[in-house]
Amino acid sequence: MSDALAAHGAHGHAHHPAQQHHFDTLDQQHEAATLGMWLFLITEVLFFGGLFLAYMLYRVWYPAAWSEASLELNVVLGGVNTAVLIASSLTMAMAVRGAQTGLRRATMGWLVLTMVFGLTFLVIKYFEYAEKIEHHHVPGPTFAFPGPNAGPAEIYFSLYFLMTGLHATHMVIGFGILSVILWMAYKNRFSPEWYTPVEISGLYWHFVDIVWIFLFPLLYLVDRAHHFA
Amino acid sequence: MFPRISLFPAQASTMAAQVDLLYLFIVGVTAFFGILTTIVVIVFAVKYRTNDPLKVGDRIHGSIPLELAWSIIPFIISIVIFWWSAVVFFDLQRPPDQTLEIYATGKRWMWKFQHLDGQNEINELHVPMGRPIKVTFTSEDVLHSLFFPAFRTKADAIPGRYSSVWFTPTKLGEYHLFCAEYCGTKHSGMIGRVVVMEPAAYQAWLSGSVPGMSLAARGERLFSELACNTCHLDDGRGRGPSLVNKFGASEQLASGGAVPVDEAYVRESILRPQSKIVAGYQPLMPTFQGLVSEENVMALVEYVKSLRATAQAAAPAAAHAESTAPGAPQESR
Amino acid sequence: MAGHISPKGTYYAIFGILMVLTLVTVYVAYQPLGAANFPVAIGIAITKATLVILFFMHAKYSSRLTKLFVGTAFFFLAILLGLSLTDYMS
Amino acid sequence: MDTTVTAPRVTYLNHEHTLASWLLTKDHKRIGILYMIVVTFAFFLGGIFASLIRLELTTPAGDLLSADTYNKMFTMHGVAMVFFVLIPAVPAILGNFVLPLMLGAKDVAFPKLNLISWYLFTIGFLFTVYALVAGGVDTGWTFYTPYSSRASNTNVMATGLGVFITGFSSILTGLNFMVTIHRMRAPGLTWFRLPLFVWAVYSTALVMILGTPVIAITVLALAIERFLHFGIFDAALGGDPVLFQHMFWFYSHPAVYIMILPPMGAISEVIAAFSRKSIFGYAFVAFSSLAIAIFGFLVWAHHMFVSGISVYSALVFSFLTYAVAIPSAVKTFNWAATMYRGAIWLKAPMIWAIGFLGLFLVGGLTGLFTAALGVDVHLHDTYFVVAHFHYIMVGGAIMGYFAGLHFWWPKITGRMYSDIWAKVAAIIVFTGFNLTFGPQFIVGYLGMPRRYYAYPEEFQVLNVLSSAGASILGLGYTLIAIYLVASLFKGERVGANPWHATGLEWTTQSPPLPHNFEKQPVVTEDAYEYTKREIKVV
Ligand code: HEA
Ligand code: HEA
Ligand code: HEC
Ligand code: CUA
Ligand SMILES: [Cu+2]
Repeated sequence: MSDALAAHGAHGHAHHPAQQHHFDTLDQQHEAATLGMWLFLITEVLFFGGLFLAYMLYRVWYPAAWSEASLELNVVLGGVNTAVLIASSLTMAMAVRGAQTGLRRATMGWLVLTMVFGLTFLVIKYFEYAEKIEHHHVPGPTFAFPGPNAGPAEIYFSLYFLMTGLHATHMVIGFGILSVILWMAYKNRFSPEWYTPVEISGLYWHFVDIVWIFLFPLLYLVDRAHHFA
Repeated sequence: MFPRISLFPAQASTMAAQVDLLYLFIVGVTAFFGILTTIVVIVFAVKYRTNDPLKVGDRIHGSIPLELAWSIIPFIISIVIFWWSAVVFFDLQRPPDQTLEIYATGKRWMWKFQHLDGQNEINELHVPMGRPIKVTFTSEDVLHSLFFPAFRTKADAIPGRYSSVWFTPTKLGEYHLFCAEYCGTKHSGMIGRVVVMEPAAYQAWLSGSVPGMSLAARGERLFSELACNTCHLDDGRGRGPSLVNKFGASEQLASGGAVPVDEAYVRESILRPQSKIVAGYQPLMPTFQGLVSEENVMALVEYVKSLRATAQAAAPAAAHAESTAPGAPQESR
Repeated sequence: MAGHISPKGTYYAIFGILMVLTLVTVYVAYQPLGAANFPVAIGIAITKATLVILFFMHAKYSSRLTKLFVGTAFFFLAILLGLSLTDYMS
Repeated sequence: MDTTVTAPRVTYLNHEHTLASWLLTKDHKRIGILYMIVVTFAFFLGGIFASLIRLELTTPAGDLLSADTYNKMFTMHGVAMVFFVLIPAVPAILGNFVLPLMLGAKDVAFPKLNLISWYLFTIGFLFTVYALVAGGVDTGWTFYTPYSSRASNTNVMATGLGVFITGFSSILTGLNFMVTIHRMRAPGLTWFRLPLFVWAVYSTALVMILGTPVIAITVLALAIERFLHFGIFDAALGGDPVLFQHMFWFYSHPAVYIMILPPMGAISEVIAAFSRKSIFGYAFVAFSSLAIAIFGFLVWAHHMFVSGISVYSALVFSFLTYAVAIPSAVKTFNWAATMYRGAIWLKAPMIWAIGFLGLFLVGGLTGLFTAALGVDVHLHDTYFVVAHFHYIMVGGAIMGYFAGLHFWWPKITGRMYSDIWAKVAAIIVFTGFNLTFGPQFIVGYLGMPRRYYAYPEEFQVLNVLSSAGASILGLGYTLIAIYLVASLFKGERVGANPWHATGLEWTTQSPPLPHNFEKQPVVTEDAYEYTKREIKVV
């Protein structure tokens, strides 16, 4: 850990405006911030992990209900949304790259694109939810599901709404974060010496993408073959 | 002046002595380590004490052999405790063959026991001495736990599942029966007593108490009241499979695979018939969820059990065969 | 600041692979592979996630510590799922 | 402390005075004190609940409180003590205060986040207090479903929300500390020169980051189940109520190590400082903290041996439970060995530390009983378990907290409390404690279930003893409050290093400067090098 050693250089020289007083160098600050974000993402993994546990248990217990309930989901919308999110991850990566290389306009452009994709995702999700509400697939007193597997199917939809709802909440928060980053980019706060906020927002955004990468096959693609082969 | 305080609850079952012995063994081991460490600390604190704030201790940094010794020795001792307690645990979990079956349901805030001959009791349980007894139970609302301190056994009552405890009473008398899992306002009132009687007295009690219909007979009546018998014909020619000789066997499922036909499976077949479909049959059976109480489900289960025309012990014995050998984890729930 | 700057090409390539994998996972889901459907779907998802972590999130170019943390997250997730299954699978 | 010490001119306490300068502070030392205020309040609240519990239990009949009130009492007692006292006590109070000092840093890595954590904590606490004022909550601190999701008609939502929010405070604190330890160490302060308290806090932070999110999602799922009638744990739909227990204990068992690891760290500091010796087996003590943190995640279902888990699973978890006891054993023996041939200065913190050793031993060793499958079937949900965890949490962790608090009090306030009174309090607490919880082992083995507000008469004698002990205990805690507060006004002023201890925190003035050190400290030697150098007397 020689970085900590090296980090404490001589004082007194002019600091970068973004540097906070309790750090010795901008590098130290950058490393602390990225490390902090990674740690936060560990937390997020286990946050969703609890739901994955419930998902796994009931999928094993009720394969039939799982497969029937999953058929109620719209693979086309889900698939398109997957593509949209992956695209937004690309644009986010490009935005970070823009910041790294000091291209302010490019950074802003890619950020805007990312946010547009994010919004698209949420809009599509909105239509999916509306459809579920219409079909009485929201768990609770109004829940209706034909056939004998109504009980476990209700568990499935409970998990569906919890997982995708939590994911969508993360998207909304991510949208808010990116708005701030966009504003900061507009104010020309970033440079090849200092782009940490863009980078750690990117980490967050990619994480949200990864969650969806798992949710899509787990929720939408349960046992489709059985019904269409 | 001083009332006598006993250190152990009554030892009233075959398992109680085993559990107490293990307990005493752990008391011995832990007392040894506890007292040893305490003495060492006190001796050092007294022997090396000083009031001179500038004095320093000797330069000692550690010792690998010591570290290894005090990691490995406690570990070995732990393994001994673990092994012994696992053996006792297996005994506690695996009822012997030929148990006397009793059904129970917990609901806020009482325990209801159903004897095979049809007697019902609330918060009281009469059992004969010397016979292994197995209580199978579930809960109608929240979690409860059926706890017999004198028999050193307990298990949680879980809605949607069957649990069981078993014991062989060895001492006449009345003992506590507690609800050990928190269940709301009168959790501490969900208590009762278990009365261990001479077998003869037990028989007398059975016949003396309200002569009801036997549990299986009640099940049989429900079987026709609920029109189960319209589908489940004994000759197997109905829309549903024949249930004769089903209990204890293993059932082939339409989804592939097999399940043992035990209490939990029969219960599930009644309340969630579609979750497991018997091979060769259509998923026609309607659910009886909400139509039969847990107590009546138990009567139906007992009826299905009673349909075993032949050898009573054949199948369940297989499940309990090596009951004391640890490492045989095929407990079915 | 000494961050790794990936060439644009890398990003586009990863994007392409991710899209292809998405199509593959949908395609495979409709193939009757029986018990293999689930592991294949999860396998593809893990591959995709790994690509995102390594390239988009720059884990490939990050310190050993960062890699360790990523591993930690999934290790403990595996404990949560795996040890719970000792109850449910037996 | 023969010479009169003059107070330093500028300290973190006096450089700003306004209320806003406290409520908006980003100084880790002030934040530590903010935590101390809320936690102390929560402790007295929890203590009042405990007093009512013990008062009710002096007679077998339920006469003082109603059954529902009693149920609310132990629930609120457990929630307050676990989530608002013990989890934050050592890491958030002492950790916040001394961690950056020990590292030679100006602050934690994210000072703003640190303040936000305190606000989240306080808001979570206020939600819980609201739940209390609005009628209480009665699920037990374990919130088991389906009671919590379906049956209870008390303020489960508000309490759950309180726990959820506080959880985030815990996560962010853990994250902050971990980054701080990785990135903010002074030049020369390599990993193996770190004080053991830092290792303990690091391990704790790991548990906070990995475990807390699972309780958060569990409580969230519970709230949604209760409020929106979703059905993840609902047996009526085919759900599994026991799943909740798996998810709850996946956090709550590791959480017990959140509670004990930092006090263990403080004990390492105190024992080394008052034996004037380096810790015996430094590396073993350091790594046993990490081992406890990691293995602590492998044992959660030992709370569920009779909850209907499979026999096979029970075996695995029992075995792993024994495995995780070993690092604790290693620590205990190393502490004892550290005292060997030391120069033991029996000041108040050391007395508290020795008390910790004794009570932690009993608590830990009785964990071996409950971990033993065959015995736990009988012991589960009896007072034996209650006694086990009070020995370890009150006798161990709270004692450890007081050891640490007495150790660093002069650093925090610049003043010394009365050594005599502190020793008297330690002895009162030790005695009262054993009287309170010792009899509970017996009454537990006799079969008295926990969470009972009325009980069979034969248990009365032991319960009366226990209640008597609790009043002595309460007296002891009250005494601490009195002499510590008194020391703020009358206590002798102390210099930088009243204990002649090693460690960077003792090289700066007491109370420290707003930014901790006059100039960046540089470390050139291992921790606890008492024997190698002249100890500077200030
Ligand atoms: C700070 C909190 C804390 C800590 C550190 C511990 C530590 C341990 N706990 Fe405890 N526990 C609780 C808090 C804690 N516990 C709480 C709150 C509950 C109840 C929750 C509820 O239901 O409300 C509980 C319940 C509980 C149970 C469930 C009981 C039941 O409900 O049926 C079990 C079962 O295994 C258990 C075991 C252990 C063990 C083995 C340790 C070990 O880590 C202890 C290790 C320490 C030692 C072993 C002592 C030192 C060692 C030696 C001197 C050497 C000799 C050692 C050997 C021979 C091995 N605990
Ligand atoms: C850190 C954790 C912590 C701490 C410090 C304590 C402290 C105490 N606890 Fe408890 N306790 C728990 C954690 C803790 N507890 C938990 C998790 C449960 C389980 C809850 C559940 O089942 O859901 C529990 C449950 C519990 C029970 C079981 C209730 C039941 O199952 O029915 C009992 C019974 O004796 C008890 C007693 C006490 C006592 C006497 C103290 C004493 O140490 C408290 C002493 C403190 C004071 C008394 C306050 C300070 C002094 C004053 C305010 C002055 C005035 C008072 C007097 C002079 C008396 N606690
Ligand atoms: C409408 C017809 C119908 C009625 C009424 C009916 N069942 Fe069934 N039952 C079936 C069919 C068909 C099956 C086999 C398919 C399946 O497993 O669901 C079955 C299976 C079962 C099984 C599992 C048997 C095995 O071989 O594994 C049990 C036990 C059972 N039923 C009990 C009952 C009881 C008790 C009732 C009345 C309370 C009842 N059934 C009423 C049609 C019926
Ligand atoms: Cu029923 Cu407690
Ligand atoms: Cu535990």
